[in-house]
Amino acid sequence: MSSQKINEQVLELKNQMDKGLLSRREFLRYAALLGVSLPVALRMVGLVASPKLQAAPVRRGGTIKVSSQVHKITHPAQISWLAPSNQCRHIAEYLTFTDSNNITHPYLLKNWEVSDDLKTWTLNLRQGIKFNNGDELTADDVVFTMNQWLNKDVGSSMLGLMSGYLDPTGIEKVSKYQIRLHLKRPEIAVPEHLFHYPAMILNHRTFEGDFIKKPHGTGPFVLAEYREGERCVLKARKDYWRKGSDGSPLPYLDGIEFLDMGAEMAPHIGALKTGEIHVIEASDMGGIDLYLSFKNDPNVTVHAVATAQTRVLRMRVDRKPWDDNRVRKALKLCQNREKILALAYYKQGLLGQDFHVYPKHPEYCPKPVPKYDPEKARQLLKEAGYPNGIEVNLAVGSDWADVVRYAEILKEDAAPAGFRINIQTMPASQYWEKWTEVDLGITPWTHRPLGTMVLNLAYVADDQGKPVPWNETRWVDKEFCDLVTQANGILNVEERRKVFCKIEDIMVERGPIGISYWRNTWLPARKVVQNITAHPTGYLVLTETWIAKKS
Amino acid sequence: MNIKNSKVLQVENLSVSYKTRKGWIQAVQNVSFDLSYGETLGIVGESGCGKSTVAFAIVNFLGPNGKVTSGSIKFEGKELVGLSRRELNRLRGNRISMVYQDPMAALNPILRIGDQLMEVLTYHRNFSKREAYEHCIDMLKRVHMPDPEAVMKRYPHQLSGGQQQRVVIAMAMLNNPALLIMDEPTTALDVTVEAAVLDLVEELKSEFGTSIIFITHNLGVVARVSDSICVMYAGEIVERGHVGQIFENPAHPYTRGLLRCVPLLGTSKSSTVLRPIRGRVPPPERRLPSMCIFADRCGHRENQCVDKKPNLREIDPGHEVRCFKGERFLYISLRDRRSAQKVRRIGSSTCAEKEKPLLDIRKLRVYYTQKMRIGVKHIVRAVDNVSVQVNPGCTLGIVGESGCGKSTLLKAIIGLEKVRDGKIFFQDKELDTLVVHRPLDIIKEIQMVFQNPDSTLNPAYPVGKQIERPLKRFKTVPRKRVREEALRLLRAVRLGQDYYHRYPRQLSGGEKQRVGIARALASRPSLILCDEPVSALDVSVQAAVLNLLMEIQNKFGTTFVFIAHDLSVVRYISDYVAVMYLGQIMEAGPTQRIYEPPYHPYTEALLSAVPIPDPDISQRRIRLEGNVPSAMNPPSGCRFHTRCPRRHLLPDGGKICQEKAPEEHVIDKNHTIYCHLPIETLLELDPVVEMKTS
Amino acid sequence: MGDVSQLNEYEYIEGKERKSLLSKSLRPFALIFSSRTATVGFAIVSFWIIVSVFAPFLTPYSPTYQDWKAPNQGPSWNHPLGTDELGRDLWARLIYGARIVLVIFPVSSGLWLPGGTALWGVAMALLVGSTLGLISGYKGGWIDEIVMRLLDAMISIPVILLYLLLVAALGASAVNVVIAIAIVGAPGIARLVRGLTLDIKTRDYIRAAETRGESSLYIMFVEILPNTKGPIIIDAMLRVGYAVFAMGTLGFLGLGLPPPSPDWGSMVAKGREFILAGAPWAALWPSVAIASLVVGLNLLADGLREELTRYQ
Amino acid sequence: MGWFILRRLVLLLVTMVIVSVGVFIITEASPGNVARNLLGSFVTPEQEASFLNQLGLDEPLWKRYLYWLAGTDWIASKRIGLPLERLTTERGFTEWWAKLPSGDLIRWQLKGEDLVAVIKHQDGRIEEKLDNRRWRKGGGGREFFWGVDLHNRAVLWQKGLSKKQWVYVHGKGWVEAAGGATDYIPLKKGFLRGDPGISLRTGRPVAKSLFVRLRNSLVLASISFVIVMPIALALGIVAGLTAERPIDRALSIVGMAFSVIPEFAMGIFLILIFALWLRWLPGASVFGNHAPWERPDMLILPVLTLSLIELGYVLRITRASMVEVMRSPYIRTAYLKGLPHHVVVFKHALRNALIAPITVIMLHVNWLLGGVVIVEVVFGYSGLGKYLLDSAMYKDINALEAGAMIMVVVAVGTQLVADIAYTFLNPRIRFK
Repeated sequence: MSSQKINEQVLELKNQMDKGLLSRREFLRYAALLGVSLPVALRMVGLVASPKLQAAPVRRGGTIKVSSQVHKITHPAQISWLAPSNQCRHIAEYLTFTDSNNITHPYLLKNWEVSDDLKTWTLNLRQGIKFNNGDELTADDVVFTMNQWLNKDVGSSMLGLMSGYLDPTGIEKVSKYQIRLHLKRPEIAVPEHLFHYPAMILNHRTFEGDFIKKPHGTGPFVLAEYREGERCVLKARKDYWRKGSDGSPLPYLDGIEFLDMGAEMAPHIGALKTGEIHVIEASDMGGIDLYLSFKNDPNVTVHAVATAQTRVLRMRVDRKPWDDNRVRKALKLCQNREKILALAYYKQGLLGQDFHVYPKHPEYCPKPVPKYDPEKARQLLKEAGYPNGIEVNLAVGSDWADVVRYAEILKEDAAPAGFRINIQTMPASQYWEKWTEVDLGITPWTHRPLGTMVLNLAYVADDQGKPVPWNETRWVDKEFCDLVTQANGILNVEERRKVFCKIEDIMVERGPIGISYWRNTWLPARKVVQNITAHPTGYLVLTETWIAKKS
Repeated sequence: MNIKNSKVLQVENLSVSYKTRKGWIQAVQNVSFDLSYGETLGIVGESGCGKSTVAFAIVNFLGPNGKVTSGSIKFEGKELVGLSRRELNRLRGNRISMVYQDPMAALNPILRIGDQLMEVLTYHRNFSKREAYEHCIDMLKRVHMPDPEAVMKRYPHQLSGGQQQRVVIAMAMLNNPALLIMDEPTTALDVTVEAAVLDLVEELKSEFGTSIIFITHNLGVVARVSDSICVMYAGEIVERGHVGQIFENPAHPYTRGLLRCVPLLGTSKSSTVLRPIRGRVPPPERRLPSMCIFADRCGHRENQCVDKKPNLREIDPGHEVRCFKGERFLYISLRDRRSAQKVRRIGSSTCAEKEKPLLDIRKLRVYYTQKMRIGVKHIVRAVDNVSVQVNPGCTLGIVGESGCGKSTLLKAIIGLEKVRDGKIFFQDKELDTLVVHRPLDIIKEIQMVFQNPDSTLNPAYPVGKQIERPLKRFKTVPRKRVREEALRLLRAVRLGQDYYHRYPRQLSGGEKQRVGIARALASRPSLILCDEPVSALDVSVQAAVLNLLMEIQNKFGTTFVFIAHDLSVVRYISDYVAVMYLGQIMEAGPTQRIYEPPYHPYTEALLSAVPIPDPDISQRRIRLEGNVPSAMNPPSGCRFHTRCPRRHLLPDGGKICQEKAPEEHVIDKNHTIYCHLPIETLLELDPVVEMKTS
Repeated sequence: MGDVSQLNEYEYIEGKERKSLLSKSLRPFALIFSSRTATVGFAIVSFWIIVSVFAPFLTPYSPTYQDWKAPNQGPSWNHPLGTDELGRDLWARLIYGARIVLVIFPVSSGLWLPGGTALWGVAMALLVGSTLGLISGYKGGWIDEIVMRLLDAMISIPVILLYLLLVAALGASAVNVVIAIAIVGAPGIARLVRGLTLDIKTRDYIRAAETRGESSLYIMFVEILPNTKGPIIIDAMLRVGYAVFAMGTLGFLGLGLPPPSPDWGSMVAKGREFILAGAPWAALWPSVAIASLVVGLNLLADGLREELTRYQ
Repeated sequence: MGWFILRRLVLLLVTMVIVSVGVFIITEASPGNVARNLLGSFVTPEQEASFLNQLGLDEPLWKRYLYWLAGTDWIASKRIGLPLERLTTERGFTEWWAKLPSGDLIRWQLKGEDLVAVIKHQDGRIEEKLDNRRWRKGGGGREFFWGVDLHNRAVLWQKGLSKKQWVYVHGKGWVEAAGGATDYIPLKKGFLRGDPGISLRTGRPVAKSLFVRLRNSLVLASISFVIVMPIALALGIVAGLTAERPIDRALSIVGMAFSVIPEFAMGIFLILIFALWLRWLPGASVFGNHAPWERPDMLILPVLTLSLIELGYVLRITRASMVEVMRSPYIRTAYLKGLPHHVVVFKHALRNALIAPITVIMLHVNWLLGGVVIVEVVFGYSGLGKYLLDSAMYKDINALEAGAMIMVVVAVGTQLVADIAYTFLNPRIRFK
């Protein structure tokens, strides 16, 4: 790709970096986004691509045991929980790969190019990659898989992500190894979307809707046994296309055993402590107890990672009393953020500022953390017509222990301001039924690498002006929507940050949500497990993992 | 040491006390008596007088909270109090054995009879299994047990009451004990079965020469069985002596009181009156050591009785009494006393021959269905073709052994049992529905008094409330005068005002029955059905209740239907008597006619089985063979034919009895007998009960 | 009539003095204190009741005050039992928690009824259970058959599942917990009362009532029910113990009383997260509290039963 | 005896019906639906509607109960006009086919406008050919056809409908078609014929996973039963014999103390003590693919938790029964027969004293099996209890019903065994 014309946008990025407007890390991220391969981008930054430093010699063999919930899987595109994706990603793979510091690399793709107006994306497939049933990976597979994403009957969450800018007709198979996407509107985050957890590439020749029946994928492992609610066993594949550091093909492990030990954490912790399992994959259910139980355990390392996962205190603006912005601001002022982070999550995260933009997002525009001010809140309530306070119900899912603690702290701190909060706990499965209906609730949102992604999902209206399906607060703010669509098309980080500054101000001023903290997540693993990292979105990648010695 | 002439058992001022919630209570104090070989000592006394405690003290089985506080028990010269468990075990079941009141409970329900019998032998005399088996079979034959081999394999619940008692006796006699203690062995049995068991006891006594302590509250039984008698009252022996001395010239007021309040077979309500002992037994915690225990109930009390406690002194060779004035009573023989008395009749009897009976039962049939298993239904013919009338103001006594259907008849009259066939007329109105569907004014007219004093009153409500309930329900008095009427009723049954607030648990048996009667009187019924109201009471209290019933009859003209299994009580209170057997009436008629020939053979057998507390009366012995057949498949023809001792008087051995049910032979208008035997032959039989011509 | 009344006159049985109302009301306590086990049990139960009633005087902290500088602390001078995961004083939460279990039934935020949630649950169970037991015991026949089948059906489903389905259907609130406890408790009590009724039905005072043509409702509720009081009360005590247990299990499943109510079950449920992380206090003390209360109730019940049967 | 058992079996059936209807109604009444649980929280309303339709969950309640009970294949074959047959492939997956008069098996697929039939000949050969002649005329120019699709469902395909929709045809790409599947009936034999249906949560037939879970629970329950019952009975007898003496007091207190600690607290504390501090035992019961008995060390803690709770209860019942028997008249007779203490206790008292507890213990087998939900959750032990809890939380009706039925069978079964044991032990009832 080195000889290929470097997109002048990249040059633009380079001089912003030179002017100190762009950190070196962000430049690398954007260059990669624009198709510049890592070694080239590193050279532009004046760094030499450091060779993969290898500590101890790699030891092959052994089966790693991971505690993870084994759900029902039929169509990979329909996967809605992280755990199944962490199991299947070792069988089928994705076109791209976003690493833990949010840099997206080509994976099944060799590389991709994007037009200046960010509306035409050309994806070039790596050649010679074989499915585990011998078929060769071709453009047909990519086209077939993309169409599955957009098929309403399949009902994949990719539909919600991409239908805004891509129609089935926009997918064009150029040649055996090249696909071109014609977007309806400019979109910067296409490579990130291609790594969204349901986006595994399927074998168009054999796939008939049930991945377990025909588990054909290009991944390093093959499905040996799959029993929902009990276990999922993967065996290593001999002819995987990527090579290990010792020259022979990956993976280093002989196999992976995923064991479903239920939602209660005690057995997981117990099992890891006594070595029954090597890793706890707690993507959907891990809490603070993982961190506290293992932080000073001699033979377990807690791989921590800061993420954009957060607990959104959301108010339905179309319901009394939250339609009055003064009431909303009053409640936001009742958040004693240090206390909430300290007690709900034992300081394991970053303080939030009531707008859904993660401080580590590139386009984050730094803002001060609002102070806890019950007096002003009481004053606002009086103005809004509630002189002696107001009684409200707060719906909360009891499975997320930190959310319940967040609610109890808020209830205690909002009382002086005049809020009488009744906390209504219910099992998580019931919360997910009414998370878009309740007036006031605390909804757990998962990590997304780009700031714009979550704003498009939850805070804008569709073209008829109706709130998008996941806009749980029904908050439609004309100025805000325009800014977001504008930001979607701005590649230049600096411009986008200016737009985001305005976006953040609007959210703080009239937004329907309060965010107290962004939470870290953990991937506890035995010390013997080498070469494993925690991923902000909770993905588990064991392709290059190996076990030092008998644990 | 020749043990033959010395005493088998010497008890020297034995005292026993029990630990209760309120601390230690003296149940028995300084009891002394002795027993020689082959002698039978009868211990008689009312419930709670400590007779069983003495028995259990001998075998040292007083339970966790009972203890012998003083005195000594020497058995064959060896002191039993304080004996080690091992030596005690060697004696129990071997040299001393015991028979209990309720044989069914005394046998282990889950072990076969054979095992329970043989273990006594295998343990005490380490017999081999075969030897023990032979010995048991032999002993069962001795106690006249039919088909002993089969009985060995059966379980206790598969035997009848009489058979169970025979097994217990056999078990006791297996090791030929020197002393046999029998604690009310026949109380729970029917009178004919009781008679058979008492015969067996006599037989064994003569055959084995075992000395027996026979404990009972029934004066008739003790008179018949014992050589010498101890009379106990409130934990003390008040009189001791030879059976003739006690019955001819009782020296202690309590003994005399007891004898006077027991209805004799020959007495009817018109000839004599029962003299109840007033007051009630003082509870253990109120027995003052310094005065005569019987003082507050004694009609001949003097100061000395209250100042100091009389002790047992010998006023006649072998006749001791615990009373200062013992000698004086000695020579006033009871019988002359009774006959010399002016006959005090309980007023003119309200019973007169009236043309229209108050209650008229015609060919009544009441059947139960008993579900053994699903689909298989057995019909129990409890009452089968019974016809009987009751005239207003009279008392109809119905007598018969358990299972003869007398209770079912009552239930049919009052409407608790569905009638299968036949009619019941009451005040000329037909009662064809269950009580729930009867009009209130009919229900008002018939009330019932029940047998068991402990369950006749609802323990959750005070006495007053329970009497007021019928008053309110039947509105016999306006609402505001209900309490006043309740107090009047209490007075009518001889209970003080303050019983109004008492709870049933604070009342004695007799008092509870009185409240039951008051409750029945509340609606001023014209007919009261009494289901064995006195059989569960002590003798002294029994007399008071019977007098009360008669007093009510005289005062209010109430008609009674009185059922009981005790012939002397029925004789005393009834104007008419009906004898029932297996759901049918064998004989009915005026009281006097029933108790003298011509008898129906069954009536004759019943009369001969009744134990009479008067040694001077001679009683002919007629015993029925076999067991009472089951009401599910009653015998064909005359139901009594399987056990009738008189069948041989008929030509061809009474075949007719087997085929045809007997018709009704009416003797002078209102005395009927259902028997194939011609009346003439029945007339020739001499009476069962006669005064011994001195 | 002359001589008859004279004859019986001296038979006139004088009554004894009347028991005062006070001594009648003290009878149950006399029963308790006469048995050692019952006294110990009574002491434990009354300890929790007294402590919860006088809670404000026993601890300076409110059950919901969060001292966020000191979460998950062990027992220390100013926090005798330590603090829970939100830095709240465990001793305060325990005694206020006892209130919810034994003394106050929080129907809704405004309305508080006397008598704790567990007591109300058991009271409802008693109401439903004894009525069912009485009817099926006294009436018998097909009614009895149907009721028994229903009871069998309810008993065959594991208790936990029944709780779960009920509270999941009704939602987690104090009222629903009471309803759940009542529905799960009713079969046991119904069986007990049915057994007692079958026995009492044979008594003569019932025959007496029937001979007065009393209605079956009267017989059931006026004549039979008061006589089942003893065994029912003893069984009820055990059931209160199990109800406390059940509230704990519901809390464990996330269906307990809504936070921040300091109900013991939810305390254990929330505290369990930190046991393996080295802070067992938040879960330890409520478990000990539940255990002690249930032990107290069991001892009280056993003592009373022993007392009643020994001197039968 | 036969009548007795027959009567109990009839009662079993009645109770099962009651419970099955009860579970259906309660699950229906509680909020939340399976679609959300399965498809995840961020599902769109139309997706939810089509999903429910595909699983036949949008039918009225009574119909769903009928389908659960009696199955749906008889209705479907009436509509299709051909008998249906169920095969299980070598990899254990079930497949439904329609049976042609010729004996071959046939299934259909709608590709755009035309009907493609997949025929499996008796010799195993699979042929795929167009089969458009099967379309039947419906009103208003519409054509419809009832057939079996590849996903074990009877499907009503319709052509010429007013609304057009994009359908992706393999090889041809997107094509707009005016038709498609409008009604689904998932095929199953129904509970009565041994097929409790597909678990909505795991997508696999309920019977298979239920059997494994039942086996695990049976292992846990039986080991606890075998360990705790004899000990509890023995201690109960000892406590009964030494009534009111120190030993009795101690045993009662100890027994009670264990049975009152909430299971979840007990479980977790045991993990804390044995797994973490002392490190003697594994912290959880993770069996992987081998059966529980292959990893005994993992069974110790759950069995211990279970037994301690059981111990207290059974001990108390046995003690009460023993005290009552020792006070009975026939024991007095035995003593007064001079028999030594041990003969009285073992030959006379013991058998009588065990009658009552035995019946109660049998009732507890049911509790042991299902009631130990909490123990299984705390130890991650995949037994029947946890399975029921998860299905209830998840509202997976097929799994819940099948589990509930097993519980009823076990409950009434153990009651029957208890009654038989009672009559066997108590001759008073055996020989009427």
